[in-house]
This record gives sequence, C-alpha cells and structure tokens, in this order.
Amino acid sequence: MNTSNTSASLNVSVWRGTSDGGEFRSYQVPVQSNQTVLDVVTWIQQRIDNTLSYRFACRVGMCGSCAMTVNGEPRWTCRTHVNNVTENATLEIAPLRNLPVIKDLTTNMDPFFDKWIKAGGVHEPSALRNDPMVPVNPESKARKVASEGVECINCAVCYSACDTVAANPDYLGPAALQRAWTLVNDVKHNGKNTVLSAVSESGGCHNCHSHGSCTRYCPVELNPMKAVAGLKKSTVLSLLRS
Amino acid sequence: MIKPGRSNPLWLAFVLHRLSGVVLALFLPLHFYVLSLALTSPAALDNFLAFSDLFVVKVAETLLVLLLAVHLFGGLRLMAMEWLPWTDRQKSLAAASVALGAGVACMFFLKVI
Amino acid sequence: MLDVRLYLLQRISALIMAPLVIGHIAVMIYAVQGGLSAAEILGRTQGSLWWMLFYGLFVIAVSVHAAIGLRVVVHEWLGLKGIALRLFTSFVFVVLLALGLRAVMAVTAG
Amino acid sequence: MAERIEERDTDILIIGSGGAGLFAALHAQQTAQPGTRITLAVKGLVGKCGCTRMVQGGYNVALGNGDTVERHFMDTIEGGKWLPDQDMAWRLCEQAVVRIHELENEVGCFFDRNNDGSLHQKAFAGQTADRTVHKGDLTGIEIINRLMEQVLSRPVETLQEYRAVGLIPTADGTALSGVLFIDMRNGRFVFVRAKAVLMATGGGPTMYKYHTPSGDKSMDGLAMALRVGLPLRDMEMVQFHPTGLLAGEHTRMTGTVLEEGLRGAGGWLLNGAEQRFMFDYDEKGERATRDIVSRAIYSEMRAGNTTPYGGVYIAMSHLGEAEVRKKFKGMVKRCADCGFDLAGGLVEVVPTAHYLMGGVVVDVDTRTALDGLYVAGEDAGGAHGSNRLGGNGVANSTVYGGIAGEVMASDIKGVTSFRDPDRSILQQEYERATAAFTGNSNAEVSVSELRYQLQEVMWDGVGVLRTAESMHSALDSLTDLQRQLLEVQVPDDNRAFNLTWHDWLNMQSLCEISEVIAKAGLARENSRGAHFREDFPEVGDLDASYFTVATKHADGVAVERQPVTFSIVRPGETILPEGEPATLVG
Ligand SMILES: Cc1cc2nc3c(=O)[nH]c(=O)nc-3n(C[C@H](O)[C@H](O)[C@H](O)COP(=O)(O)OP(=O)(O)OC[C@H]3O[C@@H](n4cnc5c(N)ncnc54)[C@H](O)[C@@H]3O)c2cc1C
Ligand code: HEM
Ligand code: SF4
Ligand code: F3S
Ligand code: FES
Repeated sequence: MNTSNTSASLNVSVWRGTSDGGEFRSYQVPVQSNQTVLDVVTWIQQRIDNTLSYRFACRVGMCGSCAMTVNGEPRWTCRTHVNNVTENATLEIAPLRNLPVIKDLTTNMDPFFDKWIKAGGVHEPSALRNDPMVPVNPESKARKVASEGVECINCAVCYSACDTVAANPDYLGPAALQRAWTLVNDVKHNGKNTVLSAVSESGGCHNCHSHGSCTRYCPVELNPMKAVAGLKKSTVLSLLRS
Repeated sequence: MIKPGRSNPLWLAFVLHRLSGVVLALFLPLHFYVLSLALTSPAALDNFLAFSDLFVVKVAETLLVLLLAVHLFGGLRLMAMEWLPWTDRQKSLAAASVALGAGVACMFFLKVI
Repeated sequence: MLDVRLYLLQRISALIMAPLVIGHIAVMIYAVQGGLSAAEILGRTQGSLWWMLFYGLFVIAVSVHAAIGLRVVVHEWLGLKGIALRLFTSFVFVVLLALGLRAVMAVTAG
Repeated sequence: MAERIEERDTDILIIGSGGAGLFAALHAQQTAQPGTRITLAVKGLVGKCGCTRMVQGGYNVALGNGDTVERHFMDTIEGGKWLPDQDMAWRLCEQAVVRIHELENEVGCFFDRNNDGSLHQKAFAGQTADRTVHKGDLTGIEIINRLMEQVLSRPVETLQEYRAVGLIPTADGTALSGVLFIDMRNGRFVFVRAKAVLMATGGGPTMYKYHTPSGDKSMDGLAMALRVGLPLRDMEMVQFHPTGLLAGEHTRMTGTVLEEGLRGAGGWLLNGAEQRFMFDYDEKGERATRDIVSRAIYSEMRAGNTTPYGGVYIAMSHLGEAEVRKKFKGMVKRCADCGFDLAGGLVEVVPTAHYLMGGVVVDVDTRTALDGLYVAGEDAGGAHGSNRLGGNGVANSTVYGGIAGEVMASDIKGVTSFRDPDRSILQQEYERATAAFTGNSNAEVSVSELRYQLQEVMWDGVGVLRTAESMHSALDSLTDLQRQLLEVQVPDDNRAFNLTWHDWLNMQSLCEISEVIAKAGLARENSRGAHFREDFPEVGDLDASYFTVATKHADGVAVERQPVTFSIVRPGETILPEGEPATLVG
C-alpha cells in the first residue's frame, strides 16, 4: 500500500444508527494527498470499523448515490476533496437530511423519486419509434431553458438542503420540480398540462419560498430555484387562461 | 448540526420576511381595534394617541413601520424573482431591498423625533 | 400547503396592498409631523368615500393575505394540517375582516 | 441452516438497472399480456448504479448522411478483429437505428442537435463515419434518467439494493427456476421464482488495479452463470482505456476515465521525464487506438519511465489553458474538484480496465442454453469480438435489453406454472453466500486487503500485456487468494447493509471470473484487439479465427476454441457497395 503523507490525521465523527436513533462516533483517519470525503468513509470501513454502511457507485459525480451531510452541508462525497471542507482537521459526516435513514450514512431515497414521478417528471411521447425525429433548434429559447435543468444527477443534495422540504413533508422539492420544468419547455413533450396541474396541487411548486439553498448546493451547478419560479409563473398563467 | 442553507443570504431574507409578516399579522388586529375606538369613544383614541407620543411607543411604532417596509420590499423582491426574468444578481437585490426598507423607516424615525 | 389558487390570491392581495401601504406610510409620515389627534385623523377621513374605498380594499386584501400567510407558517412551523388548518385559515380571515371593516367604518363613515 | 429463505414469485424478473435492464423492463411492460407481473431487482438504486449511467462519449448509430448500417457493421467487425458473432453485430447495428428513435421520441432523451435541428453526430476512434449520438459528455445520465422515469412510473415492481447471489435451476438442470437474492438493507435471503429471468448485471472488469466501472459491478452475473454451467465466450478480451486518472491507491478516483477526446483534441502523453513517447510506438502518436496507446503506456511504465504514482502524464496546456477549460469544462472541473489542474498542469494517468467484451453465449434473441434465462448487455458475449468500439457499448445494452423484454414477454405467454427449484442447489448457494461468516476469526488479512492483492495479481499477470508465464503465475495466486478469502471472517452481528459482507461476495465473484479470464487468455495463442500475448504477438490467420469458450465442469473451468462463423462477411471482404470510400471522416 502506498500510504504517503500519513503523518497527520483527521478527526472524523460519523453518524452511526438507523431511523430509530443513533449517535456520532469518532475515528482517526490519516491525511492523504488526494482524498475525497468518500475516501475517508471508505478508509474507516475498510480499515477501522468494517460495520460502517454508506453508498456510492460511479465515484466520479455521475450517479448521485454518495451524497452525505459533511460538516453540516449536503455534498456529493466522491467529488468533495477533504481539503475543501475540513475545519481544524475535523470532519463531521452524517446522512442526508429530509430522507429516512436506512443505516449509518445510507438513506432511503424512495420519497425523492416518488415525488419526481408525482411532479409529472416523465416524458409523454408526441411521436413513436417509427416516426422521424422532430427537428429541434438548439438555439431556441424553450430548448435552452429545458436544457438548463436536464443534467440533474438526482443526488437529492438540493432536497436535503431545502428547509421547506424539512418543514413541509408533502412538498415535492426542487429536483422533481426542476424536472417538471424541463418537460414544460420540451417541445417533444405531449403532457404539458398534466405537468402543470401536477405541480399546482397542495405539495406543489407554490410552496417554495425561494430559499435558494437548492441552487447554492447543487453540485452540478444547476438552478432549481429558477426552474421552480418558472413553474410558478407558468401555472398561474395557465390558470388565468383557463 | 448546522442546518444547511442558513448562512445563505436568501434564507436570511426569507426569515426576515416571515417574521415581519407574522408580527404584522399579530399587530394588525390591535391596530384595527384602536382605530375602532374612533367609533365608540373618540376620547379613548385620543388617550391612546397621546400615549403613542411617548418615546418608547414611538420606537415600537417605528419598528412596526420598519417591519412593514421590510416585508413590503421583501415581498416585492420575491415576486420579482418569481415573475421577472431572473438574474443572478438577485442576492444583491435582496440586500438592496432590506436596505431600502431600513432607509424608509429611518426617514420616518427622523421626522418623528 | 399552498396550491396554485391560494398562491395566486396571496400574490394578488400583496400586489394590491403594495401601493396602498406605500400610500398609507406616506400619509402617516406627513401626518405625524406635529403629533396625531383623533380629530385630525377623523377630520381627514370621515365622510370620504375615497378613503373608505382605500382602507376597505386594504382590509379585504390584508385579510386574505395574512390568512394565507399564517396558514403557511402554522403548517410549516407548528405542523397543523387537514381540517384544522382550513379552519384556522378561515378563522384568521374572518376575524381580520370583521375587525378591519369595523375600523374602516369607524374612521370613514359619517 | 436455521434461517428461512423467504420465497416469492413474479412472471418476469430482470436483474440490473443499466441500459439493458431498464429497456427490458420497459419493453416487457409494453408488450406483455395485461396483468403480467414484472420485477426489477438491482444491487444499487434503480438507474443510479451500473455503467450505462457513466457513458460519456455517446451512442453509435448510422442515421444517414452517407453512413449506413452496413458501414457501422463493417466497422464493428473490423474493430473486433473478425471475432464478433456476425449475426449479433448485425442486429446491433440495425436495431440501434430503431432504439435511438425510441430514446429520442418515446423515452424523451435530449440528444445534442445540429443547427438545422437534426441530431449531432461525431466520430469516435475506429469509426469511418460521424456516427456517435450524444448529450454533451454526459450521455449516459440522460439515457438512464429518462429510462428510469419511464420504468418508475409504470407498474413494475422494483427491488432495490437486492443482490443476486445464485441462479437456481430446476432439478434436471435444463431450465431456470428462479434467483436467490440478498435484500441488502436487512441482510435477509429471498428466493424469487420467475417464468423468465433476464440477467443484465453488466460484467465489469473491476478485478484490475485500475478500473473504470462503477463500484457495484463485480462480475456477479457471469460468476452465477458459470456456476450454473453456462458457457462464457471471449473472456480473455478485457478492454483497457488508456487514460484513467492516477491519484494513489487510497482514493476511489484512481482509475476513473479521463475522456478520449483529450487525446483526440491534441493532448500529449509524457513519461516521467516529461517527454513525449507515443511516436516511438505508433505513427499516429497520441491519436492511435485505445489498445495501442494502452500498450505503449504500459511499456513505458514497465521500463520505469514513470511519474510519482507510477504512470505517465497527460498534458493539455500547450493547446491554450483557456481553450482547454472551455472545451473540456466537465473534465477540468472534475480534476479540479480532486485537486488537479488539467488545463494548466500535468495530470497523472494510467491504462485502466474498462469493459469486458466476453460474456455468456447467447443467441440473437438473448436466449441462453438454460430455458427461462436470458442475458443482455455487457453480460452477454459475442457482439464485439476482441474489441468494442467506443459508442457500441450502450447501443448494445439498449438494443439487446429491449429485445430481451419483448422476447421474454412473448415466451411466457400461455405459461401458467412456475418451475420448482433444485432445493439442494438453493441450499448450496445460500451456504456459499454465508461462508463469509464462518471463516477463521484469526485470519490476518481483511477482505479489502485481499481485493488489493487480487487487483495487483490481475494487473501484473493478465493485464495489458500477457505471457503464458504471467498468466500461470496469476492462476497460482488466484488459488491462494480464494483460499485466504474463505478464511476471512466477516462480523455477523448485523447483516443489514453490511458492506464488508458484500465486499467479500464481490471478491468471490471476481476471483471466479479472474480465473476464467486467465484461462481464456492462455487458450488464445495469438494477439487480437484487446488481448496481447508477448509470447504470441501475431494476429494469426484471420480465416481460421476462433473464439474461446469457457465452461465450468466438476473438475474446474475448461476452455475450448470454436471457429468463428463468417455468416455475413469473410475476412478481406466487405459488404459495402463497390466504390464506397474507406472512410467518411475528414
Ligand atoms: C466510464 C465509462 C464510460 C463509458 N462510456 C461509453 C460510451 O461513451 N459509449 C458506449 O457505448 N459505452 C460506454 N461505456 C460502456 C457502457 O457503459 C456499457 O457497455 C453498458 O452501459 C453496459 O450496460 P449494461 O446494462 O449491460 O450494464 P450496466 O449499465 O453496468 O448495469 C448493470 C446493472 O446490474 C446491477 N448488478 C450488478 N450485479 C448485480 C447483482 N449481483 N444483483 C443485482 N444487480 C446487479 C448493477 O447494479 C447495475 O444496475 C462506458 C463505460 C464506463 C465504465
Ligand atoms: C405591503 C404589501 C405586502 C406585500 C407585497 C407582501 C408580500 C408577501 C409575499 C410575497 C408573501 C409570500 C412569502 C413566501 O411565500 O415566502 C407574503 C407572506 C406573508 N405576508 Fe405579506 N405582504 C404584504 C403585506 C403584508 C401585511 C400587511 C401582512 C400582515 C398583516 C402580511 C403578512 C404576511 C404573512 C404572515 C406572510 C407569511 C410569511 C411566510 O409564508 O413566510 N403581509 N407577503
Ligand atoms: S438539482 Fe442538483 S442538487 Fe438537486 S438532485 Fe439534481 S443534481 Fe442534485
Ligand atoms: S431550497 Fe427550497 S424553498 Fe425553494 S428555492 Fe430551493 S426549493
Ligand atoms: S459515487 Fe456517483 S456521484 Fe458520487
């Protein structure tokens, strides 16, 4: 093993437990030169306490499986360099907020995805596989707006950051609403009105208070707050028109 | 544990807006009641107005107007963010609106004293 | 706990109030110079249809606005929901409207 | 054993939620008789695990502008050095056209457009036309997210964090009864019977020191197929991507892909002395194909011309820092997040195991030798031969996943009963999976330590360059590792989300398949595509091309050679019309 630069160490406290309760436990992890928060967690599981549970898959910021609360803030851990988040050589790692905990650092993400679907976040075809593809001008305004939110990795960082989700468990949350907004702007989507009415119900986009935490923490630098605002406007306009 | 987002200027703007809204909503029935006194006993109203000449009461009233201004501009800011083409400068907008609110209140305060 | 209708009502009422509040503050700043008296207030407002409309509109808007506003706060911070929440919203609305209209009558009727 | 295994039934069971698994679920749902129960079981979260999601470059499909299915097919065959199963390759190229329309029109993908509104296509290395459809360099996220939505919104039962551990046949061994799973969230065993099962666990050569696939992939599917007696073909064919990030062994970032486009755009590879070396190996320099560049880097490494972590450097700054920053925004940011300056500095890279061309022997309808078992995606062998073209991987998984969904739906029409499992095999598989808890508590090594050793053994012995000697010695080490693995004892106080247990199970699968790779490598005594024997560096007689087939018997894994059937085109010939230019890429 190449264990260069191991003289210094980090004080890491990691939340251990389930939805029924738990506590922080402390570990000492050697500092390495290229080390992400996921690597710290891995080190603990592989070498200090092999009962620790956490989740990851791609390890490069594409799958959105590895998000945790690091020093109080939600982050993708595979792309968070330890140097950018440690304070006084201390790290506090907890599961994401606003989702039920399965064990230790793993959460049950079902509510997040259920809401994604509930917000109407599914494409409804306007053409079938034997039809030619619809030409779409990449420079058109609608396409640009839709593209702005389409690269979401559904990591639930925004969902965890949002205080409105914390206060109002029915609220669909920023990511689901952002997906709904891309569909509203997608010329190929056939169910624009279905989406607009789905997000107009009592847990819908109108509950957002523009805290902006979603936009602030989104690791891929999307702007769900703007998308939600777009939905508020569109739903009102469509209500006034009808 | 630190709650995410609480160091965010937009979150602070939200809290300010909410607290001002709630305080205003609590104050409003009182305000209405006092004004209704005009109907039932103008003397009581005068008494009250005299009472409101007291410095502390002045400060409290100033605070309320300040809250109203904060809430008003906060609300306008919010609606601008929701409805108008959104710019990345909204954070400064938030700050500016609070400053404006404070400005109005100060003006009021200066004229009063 | 807002759907699009409540949201719209809250925003519309806010937009209605915005000029009214600015107007009201302006008048107050002007009026308080030299102190307030009942007679002074009443002298300006009583018998004026314009002031009645001005404050009447404000009261209606603010009752709607504050009822919806408090509804959200109470849901998010106190966890009230369902029928209780609906009753609460209606209660706030009715109380504010009644008190408000009475005050408008007091200062503008006559 | 005292523990009761929970049992349940479903009509169609799909294992894995990559491009193959999700498309199968979608097509099964669209075409099966109403009321058919469809279940998707996956080791991670639906759509959030596996490699399809990690696809960067894009999706190969011939959509006109001079390009044709024939040309795509010829590129695939020549890229695979005449080893592909031609019928599978043909179906892949032909159906990709339908599948891309489906993705765009029905599933709702946002592929990049030209200014005239048509799909934008680019050329990956080894292609003779601009053929690769993409969404920026995050094509996989787009495809998988849209598919995931389709599946989540339909009546498909999902079993998330369900790990398949054994295929359970009927007592006579001719058909599949069901699959044994571990519900990872609580650690309990569940046996799911089904009338048809698709295995789409996506291979994934993660037994190498440097590897690109997602962490959930560990060859479980192929190991299960091997144990149930199914033949695996082309298993020596492990594709290495030349430029994986090298950042030390303590970080999971090591091995992850730095995109091909960096070299295509003019990036330089420098050895430890900061000198360019690619022209010593190939006249195309850094722009040579994946296998050549990988071998060149490996040779530099072996000669000791290395960087601090033991690889080489990639340099981009001579192309203009600002330009690089703009053109490769995602890559630059990814490197920066981890502390490296791709645009302005040097980043260490190393060849990294990327894709397994080999897999279960299937027919063009995804059927296997075992009734009721279907295999698609990276788990299936045949379509790519000795090398997979960039962009053919996701085409393969979506095309054949879709086919599997339809074929399963139609095959189970009229089937009313479930097949009974061979209880003794069920018990055997259960015991195999729980052997982790019964090891010797005094064992010195940990599971992760053994995993590092395995990765070292495979990298050194059965990696970029191979010899009979290196592979034999790897086989010896593998035997030893497997013995040590059985000695390790994983704590049994809590089986819920017990990652160390799953690491142990991963090791089991990886060791079993590593052995097959090494044995298949020994059986191929020539060098084709991804497989390079220093002791047999010649390509061999193309007309007498053979592929390897490995099968597990009572006395171990045996590999035989079978001749390639040139059912569509013979070496030296082409199916392109006469007078067609060799390449359309300018
Ligand atoms: C970084 C990277 C970039 C790539 N870029 C490209 C590209 O640009 N173009 C291209 O064509 N190809 C590319 N590929 C290859 C391509 O991703 C794969 O060929 C293809 O996606 C495989 O699809 P699949 O459905 O077979 O498997 P995967 O998408 O890998 O899915 C496998 C699924 O099976 C699940 N699974 C595994 N084991 C079990 C188990 N025991 N029980 C239950 N579930 C299990 C996994 O969790 C996962 O959900 C790339 C691969 C990588 C790693
Ligand atoms: C003067 C013009 C006013 C404007 C422009 C305005 C605007 C707004 C807006 C936009 C909101 C929604 C906030 C959100 O969703 O986050 C709001 C909420 C609220 N308003 Fe007003 N308002 C005004 C006056 C008042 C008055 C006079 C009162 C008190 C009686 C009041 C009480 C409230 C309350 C209690 C809330 C709820 C706060 C919350 O949800 O956070 N508002 N206001
Ligand atoms: S919007 Fe951003 S933070 Fe939210 S789920 Fe998508 S990628 Fe994650
Ligand atoms: S943090 Fe929450 S309140 Fe709205 S702006 Fe984002 S969804
Ligand atoms: S592991 Fe996939 S985003 Fe971090």
